[in-house]
Amino acid sequence: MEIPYTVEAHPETGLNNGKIGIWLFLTSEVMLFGALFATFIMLRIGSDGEWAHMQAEAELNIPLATINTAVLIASSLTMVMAWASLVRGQLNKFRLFGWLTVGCGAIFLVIKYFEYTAKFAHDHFPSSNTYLAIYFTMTGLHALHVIGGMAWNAYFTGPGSKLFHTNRQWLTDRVEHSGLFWHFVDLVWIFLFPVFYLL
Amino acid sequence: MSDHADIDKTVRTYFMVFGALMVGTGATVGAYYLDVSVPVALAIGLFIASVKASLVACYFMHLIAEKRLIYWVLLLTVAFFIALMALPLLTSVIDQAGHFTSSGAPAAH
Amino acid sequence: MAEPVQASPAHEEHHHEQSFWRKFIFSTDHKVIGVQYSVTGLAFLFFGFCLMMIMRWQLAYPGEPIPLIGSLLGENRAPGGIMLPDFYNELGAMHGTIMVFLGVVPLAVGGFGNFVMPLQLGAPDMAFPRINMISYWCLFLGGVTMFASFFLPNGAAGNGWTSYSPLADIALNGQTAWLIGMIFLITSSLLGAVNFITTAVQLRAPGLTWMRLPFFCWAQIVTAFLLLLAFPPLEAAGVLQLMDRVAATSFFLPDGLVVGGEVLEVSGGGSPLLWQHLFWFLAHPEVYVLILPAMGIVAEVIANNSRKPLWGYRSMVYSLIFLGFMSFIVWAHHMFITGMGSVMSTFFQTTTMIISIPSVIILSALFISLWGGSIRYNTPMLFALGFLPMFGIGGLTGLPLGLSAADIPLHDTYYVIGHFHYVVAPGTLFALFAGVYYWFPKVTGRKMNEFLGKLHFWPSLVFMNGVFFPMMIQGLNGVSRRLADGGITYDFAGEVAGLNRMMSVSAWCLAVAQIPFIINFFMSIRNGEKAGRNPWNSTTLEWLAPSPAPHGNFDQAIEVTRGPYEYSVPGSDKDYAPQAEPAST
Amino acid sequence: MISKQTIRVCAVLLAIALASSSMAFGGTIVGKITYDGRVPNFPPLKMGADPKCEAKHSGAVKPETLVLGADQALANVFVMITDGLDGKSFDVPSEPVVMDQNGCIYTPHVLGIQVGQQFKVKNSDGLLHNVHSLSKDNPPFNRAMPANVTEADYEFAKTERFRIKCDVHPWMGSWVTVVDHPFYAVTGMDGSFRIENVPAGTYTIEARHEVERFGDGGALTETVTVGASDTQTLNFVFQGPQ
Amino acid sequence: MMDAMFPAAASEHAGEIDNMIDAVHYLMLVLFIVWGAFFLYTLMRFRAARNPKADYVGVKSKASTVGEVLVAIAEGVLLLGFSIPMWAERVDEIPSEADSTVVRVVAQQFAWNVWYPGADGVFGEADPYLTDEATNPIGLDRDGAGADDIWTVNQLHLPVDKAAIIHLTSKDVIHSFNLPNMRIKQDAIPGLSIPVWFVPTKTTVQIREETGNPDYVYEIACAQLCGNSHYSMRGFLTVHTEEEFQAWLDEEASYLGDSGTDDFFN
Repeated sequence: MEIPYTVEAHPETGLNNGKIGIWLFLTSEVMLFGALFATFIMLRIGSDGEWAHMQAEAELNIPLATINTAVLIASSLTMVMAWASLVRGQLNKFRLFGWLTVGCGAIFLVIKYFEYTAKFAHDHFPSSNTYLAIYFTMTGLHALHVIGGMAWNAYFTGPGSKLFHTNRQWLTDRVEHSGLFWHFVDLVWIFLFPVFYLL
Repeated sequence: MSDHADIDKTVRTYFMVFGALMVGTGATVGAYYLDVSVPVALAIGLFIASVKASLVACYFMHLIAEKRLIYWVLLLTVAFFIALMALPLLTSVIDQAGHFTSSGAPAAH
Repeated sequence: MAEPVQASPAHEEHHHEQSFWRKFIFSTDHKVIGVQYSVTGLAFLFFGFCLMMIMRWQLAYPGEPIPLIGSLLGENRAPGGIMLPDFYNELGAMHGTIMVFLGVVPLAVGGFGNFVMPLQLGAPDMAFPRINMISYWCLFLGGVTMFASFFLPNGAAGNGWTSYSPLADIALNGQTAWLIGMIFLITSSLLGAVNFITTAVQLRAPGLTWMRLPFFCWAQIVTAFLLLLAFPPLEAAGVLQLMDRVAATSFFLPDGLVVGGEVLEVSGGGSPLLWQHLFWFLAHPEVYVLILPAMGIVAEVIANNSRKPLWGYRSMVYSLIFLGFMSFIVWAHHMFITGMGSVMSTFFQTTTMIISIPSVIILSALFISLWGGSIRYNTPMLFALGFLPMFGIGGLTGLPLGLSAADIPLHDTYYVIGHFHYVVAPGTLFALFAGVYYWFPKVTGRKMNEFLGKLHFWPSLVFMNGVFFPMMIQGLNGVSRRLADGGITYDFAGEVAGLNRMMSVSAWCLAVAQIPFIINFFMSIRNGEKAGRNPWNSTTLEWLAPSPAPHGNFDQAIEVTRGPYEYSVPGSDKDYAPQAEPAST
Repeated sequence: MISKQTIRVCAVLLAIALASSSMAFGGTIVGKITYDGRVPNFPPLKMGADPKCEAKHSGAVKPETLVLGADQALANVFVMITDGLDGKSFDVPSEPVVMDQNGCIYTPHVLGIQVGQQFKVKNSDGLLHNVHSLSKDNPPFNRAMPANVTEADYEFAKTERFRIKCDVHPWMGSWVTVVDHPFYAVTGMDGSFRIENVPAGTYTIEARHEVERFGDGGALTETVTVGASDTQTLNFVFQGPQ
Repeated sequence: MMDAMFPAAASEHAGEIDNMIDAVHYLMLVLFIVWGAFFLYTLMRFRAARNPKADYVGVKSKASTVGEVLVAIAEGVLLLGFSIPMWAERVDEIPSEADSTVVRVVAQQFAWNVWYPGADGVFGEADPYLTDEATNPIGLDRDGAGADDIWTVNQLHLPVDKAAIIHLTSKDVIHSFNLPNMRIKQDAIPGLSIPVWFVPTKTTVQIREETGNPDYVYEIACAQLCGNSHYSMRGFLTVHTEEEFQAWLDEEASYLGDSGTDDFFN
C-alpha cells in the first residue's frame, strides 16, 4: 500500500503531504510560542517598571548572545545550502552543509550552556524573579527545539541520506521540511534575542 | 526550482538574505547602545526583528512563492494569534474591575 | 479521468505476514490505530464513570462508609471507608480530566476520526501512518501517567479539571503528574490534528469535492483545526505551571501570598488570571472538540436511517466552520465573575450569543432532515435521535450562563454541571454510542444485537435525565459545585440536598443499563449477525470497502460522482445511490 | 519440652532486665520557668466564625499565646537537649503521642515527639477540622478530618520544629517539635519541667516559647553537666516587655 | 415562575436578576416545546412503517430560517435589554463610598476575614509578614490608621437599606464570594482587590419572619474550589438596622481598647 502524494505534489494543492504537515505543525508552534510571548508581555506590563531592573540584575551577556544569533543565522544559511545542494544533485556538498548546520546548532547549545552556568553561578535562578523565570522557560524551550532540529537534521545527513540513491526527490523534500522547522527555530530566536537581551 | 540556472540564482539570494540578516543583527545591537527611551527602543527592536523574521520566512522558508493553501492556513493562524495576543491585555489592567496590589491585602484607597 | 491512485495493484506485495507486534500493537494501519484509540477511550470512559459513581455515594450519603470498595481505598483516601474531602476532590478533578481528555476525545476524534475518516475519504490510510501510531502511544503514555498518579503518596491531582492557579501551584497532591500527563495528551492531539488535516486535504478520492464530503469528515476537519491551534496555549500554560511547581517560579503567583499563616517565599509578580485565560483559550474550543464529532456522527446516522439527504447540508457546513472560528473568541464567558468590566463582558457575551446561532442552525437542520423521511428505528438511530433533544437541553441551558447578569447566581453551581453534562453525556456520549453501533459492522464484519441495543438505549435515556435534570434544580437553588458533602453544610442548599440520592440511584442504574452494551459488544465480535460490505444500505465511501477492511482499505478503484447523502433519489429503483456509483445508471 | 535449666536462665535474665529498667541509669534535669513582664489583655478568639465551636464553650476563649500559672509560672515552654548527645541513638517509644481537637482547640498546645514515633490526631469535636502541618523538612500534610473521621496517624522522619494548624478554624494552632531522643519536656501550669535518665555528660539545654520576641527568637539556652545519677536544677526566666 | 426555587431574595437588584433568569427560561421552554412537538410528530408521522418511501427534498419552506431569526432576536433582546445594562450597573455604577458601608473581605483557606475601617473610617496598612493566624489573620499594621480597625472571621455584619461596598481579595488561592440571598457572586483573587456592591433590603430579623424559620441565616458560601475543606468554607451575613449595626461595631471595638498586644509582639 502506498500513501499517495508522499513525494509527488497533489494536482490541486500543488503540495505534497509532508509540506502541508510541517506547516500545520509550525502553526501550532506559532501558537505555543505565541502564548509564551503573551505571558512575557503580561509579566512585563504587570512588573510596575521593575522590568529593566530585573533585566539588569540578570547580568546578561550581550556579546555571547550576539554571537549565538549570528551562529543560528549562519546555520539557516547552511541549511538552505544543504537543500540547494540536493536540488543540484551534489550529495557530498549536502552532507557537508548538513553537518555544518548540526555543528552550528551544537555551538549554539554550548554557548547557551556557558550562559546558563554563569547565571547559576551568580545565584540567578528561574525562581529569582519573573524576568528570569520567563527567560529560562522560553530560552530553555527554544533550546529543546534546537536539539530536536539537530537530531532531525543529523538523521537525514547521516543514515537518512541513503535515500539519495533510491528516491532523491523524497530526500530533497524531507530536507526541505526539516529545514522549514530549523528556520522556524531560527525565527523564534530572532525575536527572543532582542526581546530578552536588548529591550 | 529543479533547474540548475534557477537554483544558482536562488543560492545568490540566500547569501544576500544572510548578509541582510547579519546587518540586521548588528543594527539591533547597535540600537541597544544608542540609549533611546524604552518605547522607541521597543519599536526599533521589534521592527528590525520583524524585518529579519520576514526575510527568513520569505526566502529561507520559501514563503514568497508558496502555494495558496499554505497562505490560508497561515492567515487563519495569524487571526488566532491576534486573539492570543489580546490575552495579556485582558489579564492585566484593561477593563479588569479591581487593581493589582503588591501585597496580599488590598491597597488603601 | 486517469487511473485513480488508490487502485495501485503494487500494494499486493506489502501483504506479507506481519508479526503480532507490528500488526496489532505498533501498527501503522489507521483502522487498527482507530480501534486502539476506541478501546482506550471506552476503557477510560468506564474508569471515569466508576470514579463518578464513588463520588455519587459521597454526595448521596455524605460521611457514611462506602460499601463494598470503601475498605479497599486505603487510609489516605477513605479511613474506615469514609471518604475524605481530599479524595473527593481527586475524584472530581480526575473524573473531569479523564472523561474529557482520555475518554471522549480519544473515542470521538482518535477512534472514529481515525477509523472512519480515511475510509469516507476513499484514502488507503492516513497521510502519516507512523505519526499516527506515535500519537496513539503519546495518548497511551498520558493515560498511564494520569492513572498512575492515583498511587502517588499524596494522591492524584485534586484541583478541579481546570487546575486553577494558585491552588494548583501550591497543592501537595499529584498536580505535577497531571501536568506531565497533559503534555503527553496535548502532544498526541497536535500530531493527530496535523495528520487529520493533511489527510483530508490531500487524500480525498478523485471526484470527492469539498461539498461532497460527508458531514462527519467536515466535523473532524474543523475539530482538528481547533486542536491544532487551541491546544498549544494550554501546553504553554502547562509548562508554566510545571515551572511554578518544580522550579519555584511565580508565573501565576502574585506577591505577598500567605498560605497557612506563613508568607509564601516566592518572587511573585505573576497573575492567577493568566492561567485562566490560557486554560479557557483551549478549553472553550475543547467543548466543540467534544461536540462537533458527535454532531458529525449523528448527521451520518440520521441521513442513513431517514433515507433522505440531510436538509441544508451546505448551511450546516458553513455553520460548522463558523462555529469553529467563533469558538476561539468566546473563552472568557467562563470568567465573568473574575471581576470583568463591562467592555469585556459585553464583548464576550455578545460573541457567546452569536456562537449559539450556528449551533441552532445545525440542530434545526438535523430536526428538519427527519421531515419527509422513512425513518428506521434501529439502535444507532435511536441513539442519534436521543442526542437531539438532550443536546437541545444542553444548548438551551447554556443561554442563561452566557448572559453575564444571569450568570451571577448560576456561576459555579450545579446548573453549570447539568448544562455541561447534558451536552457531553446524553449529548456526545449518545452520539458516540450511535457511532459504535453504526460502524461496528465495518470494524468486525458483524452487526451488534438489536434487542440488546434497545435494552441499552431506553434505560440509558431515562437514567441520564435522572442524573442530570435535578442538577438544574439544585443549581437554581444556588448549590455550588465541587462540594465534598453535596452542600449540606449550607442551609440554603439543604432543601434540595435530598435530590442527591435520587441522582445517585439514577447513576447506579445508568451503570446497570450499560451491561447490555458490554455483553452485546463482546458477544457480537464473534457471534453477531454477519454483515456484508454495506449492511445499512448507506451511500458514503466507507461502505464500499470490505468488512472488515484490509490494510490499504479498498479493493477497487474509486471515483466519486455525487454528494454524500443521495438517498431516495427520485426516479431510481433503489432508495440509495452510493457516492462512488457511476452517475449514469 | 523446655528444660528446667532454660527456665532458670530466663528467670535470671528477666530479673536483670527488670532491675535495670527500674534503676535510674543517669542524671535528672529539673527546673522552673517563669515569665517577667507585662501581661497583655488578649482579645478573645473569634469563635463566632463557626457557631458549632462557639456552642462548645460557655464564654469567651482566650488565645494560648501566653499561658501563665501562679507566680508567673510560664506554661507551654518546650525544653530539650539540643547538644551533647551526638552519636547516641535511643529507642522509639511504642505508645503514640496524641493530639486532640476538642472545642476547636488543639490539646496539647505544645508537644514533642520522637523521630519514628506514632503521632495520633484525634477529632473529639464531631465537626470538620483540617490538620495542616507546616513542616519543611518532613513532608507536609494537609488532612481534612470530617465530622465522623475521628483519628489520623502520622510519623515524622526528621527532626524539626513546626506548626500544625487548622485551616477551617484559623486560630487553632499547635507547636510540634520532632526530636531524635527522649530528653525533652513541656512545662505545665506550674512552669516546671523534668528530664530523666540523662546519660552523664555536658549538654546544651534549650527552652523555647512560641513568642519570638522572647530570648533569641523565642529560645533561651543553658549548658549543664550531668553526672551518672545526680539531679541538676536549671531555671529560666522569659523576659517580656514591661 | 421559578421564584420558589431561588434562595429568598434580599437585595435591591435581586428581583431584576430573578426576572431575567425567568425570562430566559421562558424562552428556553418555548423553544424546547416547539422543537419537541415538531420532533415527536415527525417521528410518528414519518416512521418507515407509515411512510415507506422517503421524500428526497423534504421541507421546502423557509420557516426554520424565520425561527432562527426569531431566536437571534430574542437573544439580542436579552443581551441588549437586560444583561448588558444590568452588568454595567454591577460594575460601573458603584455608589460613592461616603454613602455606603465599606468593608474589606480577605478570603483564605478556609475562612472569610472581614475587615472594617473602624471609627476613623480609614483602613490601615496590611503587611503579609505581620500575619498571625490566631491574633492577626489579615496582617494588619496597628500603627497609624489601622489602630481602630476591626476584623472578624466569617462574620459579616451590614446595615439594611444602605449600599454595601465590599472590596474582595484573597491571601492564598482563588475563592469565590457567594451571597445567594443577595444574588452576589464574585471571585476573590489573590493580588487583586475587586469591589462588589449591593443594597441589602431585609434584615435578618425580617427574613426570619418572612420565611417563618427562626434560625434562618444569610450564608456566605465559597463557590470556587479552594482546597480540601472548600465545602465548609461557610460564613454568615447578618443584616441589622442602622442602630443595631452601630451597637455591634461598638461591641467589637470594645475589645480593642486595652488589648495592648502590639508592643508585646514587636
